[in-house]
Amino acid sequence: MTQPLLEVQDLHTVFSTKEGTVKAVDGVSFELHSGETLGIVGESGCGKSVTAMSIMRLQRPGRIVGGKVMFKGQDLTRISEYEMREIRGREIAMIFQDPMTSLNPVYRVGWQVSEPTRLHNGWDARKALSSAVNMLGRVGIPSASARARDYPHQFSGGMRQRAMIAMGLTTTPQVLIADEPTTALDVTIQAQILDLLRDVNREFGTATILITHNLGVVAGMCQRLIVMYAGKVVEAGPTADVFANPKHPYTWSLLRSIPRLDAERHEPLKPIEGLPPNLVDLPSGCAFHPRCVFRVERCARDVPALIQVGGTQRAACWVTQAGTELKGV
Amino acid sequence: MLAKYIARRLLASVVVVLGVTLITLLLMDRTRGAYVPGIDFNPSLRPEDIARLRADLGLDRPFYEWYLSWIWGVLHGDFGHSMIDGSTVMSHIVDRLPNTIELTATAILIGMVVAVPVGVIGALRRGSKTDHALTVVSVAGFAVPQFWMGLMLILIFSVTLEQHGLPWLPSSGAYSPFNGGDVLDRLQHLVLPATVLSFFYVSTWSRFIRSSMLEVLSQDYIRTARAKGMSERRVVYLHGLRNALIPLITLIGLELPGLVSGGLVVEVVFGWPGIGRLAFERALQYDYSTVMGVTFFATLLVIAGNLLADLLYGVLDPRIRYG
Amino acid sequence: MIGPSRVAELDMPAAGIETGTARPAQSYWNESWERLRANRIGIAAGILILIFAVIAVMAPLFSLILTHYQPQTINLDQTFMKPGSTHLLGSDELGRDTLTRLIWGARVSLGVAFLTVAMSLTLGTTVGMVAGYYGGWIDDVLMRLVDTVLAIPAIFLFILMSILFRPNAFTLAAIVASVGWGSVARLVRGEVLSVKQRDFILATRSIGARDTRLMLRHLLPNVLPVLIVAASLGVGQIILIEAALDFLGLGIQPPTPSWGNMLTNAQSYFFRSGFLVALPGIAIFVTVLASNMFGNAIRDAFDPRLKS
Amino acid sequence: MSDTATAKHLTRAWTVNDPLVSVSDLKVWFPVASGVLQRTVGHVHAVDGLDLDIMAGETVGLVGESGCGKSTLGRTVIRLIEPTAGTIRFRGEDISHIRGGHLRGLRREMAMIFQDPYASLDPRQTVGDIIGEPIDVHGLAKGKERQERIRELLRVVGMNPRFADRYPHEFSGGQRQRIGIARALAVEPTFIVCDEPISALDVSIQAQIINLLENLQSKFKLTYLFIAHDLSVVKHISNRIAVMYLGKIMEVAPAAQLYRRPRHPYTGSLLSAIPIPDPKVELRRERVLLQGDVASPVNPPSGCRFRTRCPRAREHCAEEVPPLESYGDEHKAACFYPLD
Repeated sequence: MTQPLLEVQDLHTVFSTKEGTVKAVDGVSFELHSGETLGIVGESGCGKSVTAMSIMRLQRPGRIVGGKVMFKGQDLTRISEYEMREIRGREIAMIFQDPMTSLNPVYRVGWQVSEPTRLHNGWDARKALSSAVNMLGRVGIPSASARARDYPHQFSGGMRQRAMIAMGLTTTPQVLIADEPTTALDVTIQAQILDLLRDVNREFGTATILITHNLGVVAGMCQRLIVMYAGKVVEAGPTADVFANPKHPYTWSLLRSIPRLDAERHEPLKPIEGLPPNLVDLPSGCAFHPRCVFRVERCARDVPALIQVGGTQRAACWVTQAGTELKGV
Repeated sequence: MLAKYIARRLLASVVVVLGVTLITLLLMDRTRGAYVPGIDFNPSLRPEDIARLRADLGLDRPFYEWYLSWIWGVLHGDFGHSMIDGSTVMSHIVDRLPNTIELTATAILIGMVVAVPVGVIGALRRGSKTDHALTVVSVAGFAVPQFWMGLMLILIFSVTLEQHGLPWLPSSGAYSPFNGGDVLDRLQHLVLPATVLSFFYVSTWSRFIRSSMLEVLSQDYIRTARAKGMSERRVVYLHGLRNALIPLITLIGLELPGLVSGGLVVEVVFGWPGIGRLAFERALQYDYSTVMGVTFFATLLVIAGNLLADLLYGVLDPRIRYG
Repeated sequence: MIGPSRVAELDMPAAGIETGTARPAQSYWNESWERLRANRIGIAAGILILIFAVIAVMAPLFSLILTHYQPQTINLDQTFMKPGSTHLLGSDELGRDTLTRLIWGARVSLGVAFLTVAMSLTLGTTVGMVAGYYGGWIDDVLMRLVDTVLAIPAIFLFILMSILFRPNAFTLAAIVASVGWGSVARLVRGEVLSVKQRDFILATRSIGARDTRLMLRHLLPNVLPVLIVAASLGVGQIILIEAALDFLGLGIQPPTPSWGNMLTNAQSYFFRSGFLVALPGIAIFVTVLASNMFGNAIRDAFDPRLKS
Repeated sequence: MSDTATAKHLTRAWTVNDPLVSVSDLKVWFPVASGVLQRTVGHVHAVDGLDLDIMAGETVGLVGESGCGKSTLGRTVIRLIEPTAGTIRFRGEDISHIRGGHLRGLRREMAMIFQDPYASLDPRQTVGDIIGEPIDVHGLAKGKERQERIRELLRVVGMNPRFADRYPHEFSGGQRQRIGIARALAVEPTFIVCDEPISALDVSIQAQIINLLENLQSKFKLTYLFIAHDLSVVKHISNRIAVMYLGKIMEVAPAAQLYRRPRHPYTGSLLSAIPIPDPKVELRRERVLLQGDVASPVNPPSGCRFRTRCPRAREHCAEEVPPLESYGDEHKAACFYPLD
């Protein structure tokens, strides 16, 4: 395989709280290849957003305490703040969950969308604006030159998210990080935005990291995915294989717990019992073991590493690493 | 529609103006008893003269009649004559108002120029020694009685300096600065009272900007700005400050009524010939018409201040629409 | 005021229920209290206010056993004394003991402040809550009234009312409160409007609760933190207002001592005795400072998000 | 929890075969004020001429995008919002405008579960007080009996009874939602409006709550109006589903049939927009992408409200409002050019 575009190696990010240190990202590693869409899946508080913010070094007040983020031969965790600013918005762009609050309410949309090129490419206001208008049109905003003069509150939620995407694309970045880009939107608008992200990936060849809690979104968008739980990657692999044959009990249980639109008969759901762990006070061993139906004695004692299980996947689970198949209980 | 919005606000204001003037008149009417304004200056008046005076001033009529005729006058631009010295109320107000505006505008200006950077620095260096020091100063600023601070400044900068033969600042005597005295003289008189007034504004506003700035810096669009690769300076001043300053507008708009009430103590301490002092002195003498005139203008100021603040808000914050 | 009793009520475990073993029940009030306790400056300010209040209440006792003077005892042989063994903090132009007068002045100044705050809060909370809860024309009428009260240049009202009532501590408090309730009403209304939006109000309505229950059991406790902060900051403000009124000759009339009129009176003797000017000024400054700092500390404790 | 047959003054000539809740031609309009005198210049047509029957013991799912009026409908049905026009019947009795004690009596029959488990519990009350409040309001129990009831309710929703003296903020979203459900059950209702009860919860918790709601339904013979924007959840839990768009019902059908054979183009595109957690299915699906955004509920489009985004719209759609037409077997859709 070719050299990955972005490589996260054993990343650790912590937050200091009154109750103690929270290891929000606890040894996360993954690779992103050019042109691909990688999904990061997990529930709220699993560390998926902090991982993304750490790549951009915007994780404040959290601190990166270990690991590397290799991008084009340099480690993003070591370069100066000035060098990092040159990467943000230029080489790696980011869009956020809530398009309602992610745009500055007091500046016109066109001005905000043209800001990255003015800043990074040194374009004058006119050139930057005309390129911004062009980009707004390409992401599907009708009569873009007129809408560029609007303020964000005059846009609907879907339109704002399109504007955010346009803002990210004006500098033709190599990586786009989309942090729950459709969570705040209605399903029909979500479908539009996902469609747009697919087009962006195809047209611009932008490698995308798609962070979401929605397994359906990942299934339709990503070639590969990683599943996170309590700050760690518990499973990683090609999307098709992970869905067809999950190698971590968390992934396995999650897939069985959500109702499917195409289910033929009404069967009771099989929920994951218990609660997501308290990050200040994690269970010993595998953090998922108290909720795991497959747990063995060792799970409470030792933390499993993320290693190859089966042909294409990696999983951090003592049970599957020992060769046991995950089957209905 | 902006015009409609203003019209609606003004309509609501009419009720407020009527309410305020009526309450003021009622209070004066209750307190006055049988006292006839101006009587102190003429001990030789005979009872029939007093009766004539009462009739002249309209004091023999019940208060509502007096009020209605006063309203009638105001609608025709006539605020009547002072009951003490007979000159028109308007001439008093025209005489005093510019002085008050000169003092307050200076204080507000100084207040803003100092408070904004102080507040921003406090927010950016939150928890640092600088922040703590600024906090202590501004919290102390709330706690000093204005008149006491005025007296202390006079003691130090006028009295003591003069005693030691050093250049000193005048403590009072700024009479009619628009006619007598040159610009330099006027500025000299302005320094002490403006300092006292602006000290209070700086204390209030810097705290306000600090917390408003902290709030803004935690917003999602600040994160967006950082993700675009902007320098921290650009993030703070271009994307943060404008949003943080918007709420300050309301606060300053609310300060306009301070022209009369808030500045009064300072005007008295420094013998500043402002409108607050005029109202204070005339209220003590039951000069109905002058007090009513000043009340009227003061209330208009309150209303104008609030309206202006809301309109400015709309200019600065595109989300606000008037309808 | 209302605070402590509510806290006690909420802290008590409901009868007949076993308490959890995992960790003790942490109420909102408990947590706020913990945060407040951690703020040493805030606690010190609170204790200082408490000490002043105790001194004010016990003024007669103090003048008997500590200073051995009455506040209005004139002794023309001992005018303008420096602080010393005869007069611990000196004496004024009529030979009255400064410390005694400061202690009795605390009674007036703090008394007026607490009384005013209590009155403004009671009236303002009622009006604000009714206006915010019912909305519609009731809100329109009440808020127009509040606008009017707030638009009156307060100083006229004070002037006219002090002439009308010849103020003692009680009437002075009533006069200041007659303006002060307006801003409390606005504050409470704004708070009620925002709490009203929250689903638990709808949930309470959905089970058939009456308006009074909603207001007293749900809105009031949720507005209370704001009120406590307003009360604490209000004490400081009102001490300043009262001092300013005394300075203008509209407040507490001599010979009854208040910090404000002591300060005003001392102006004339500026150069003969600096202590006479400094002491009441310091008393006012320290009390207002403490009240503001305590207010800020309470705000931080209740709303950690806004913590400074 | 067994004696559901306590004083019910509401029963008249109603039989179990009639709908428990029946809504006909319901309108809920909110005024939009403007101008110098704040005159009403228009209305938000949140619910605009809507008919819906809910049979005892069934779950009717209500889906639609944000702003379509589904929450307003739910709140109006249990009389938390005053209807502008139309009637709401409960057990055959017109409850559209009842007040006072009569309305309070009704509050024992109906309850609501809210979306946001953080906002729907008073942070200043203990869990016991929250669950006990309906009991106090209706004077259902006092003292020891009241405490026993609270503990029983906590047990029923799968929580430790010892939690009664804790405060809401000590609990996670899923636990809070259980507390909200216990509060709803405290009046022993027959009908519960569930307003997006799981959309604020973590994925791994959602199934717990869905299963709990299903268990409670069979245990206490509850009737649900289940509001959600997630069609897969609605399809799982509902017997019948009603699809709303801009204040009107576009289609109503038994759950399985709605998925298998949607008639209304809106339903069709809604179904195709929902991602299915299976790459094999997801990558092969055909999508009907809707253009643009939902129109304004202040000035809804003439004729069919969906026509501005509808791929099948023709001239006729702008001229006349399509009525709900039957496609057999409780399946109705309001479209002139339905999918086949």
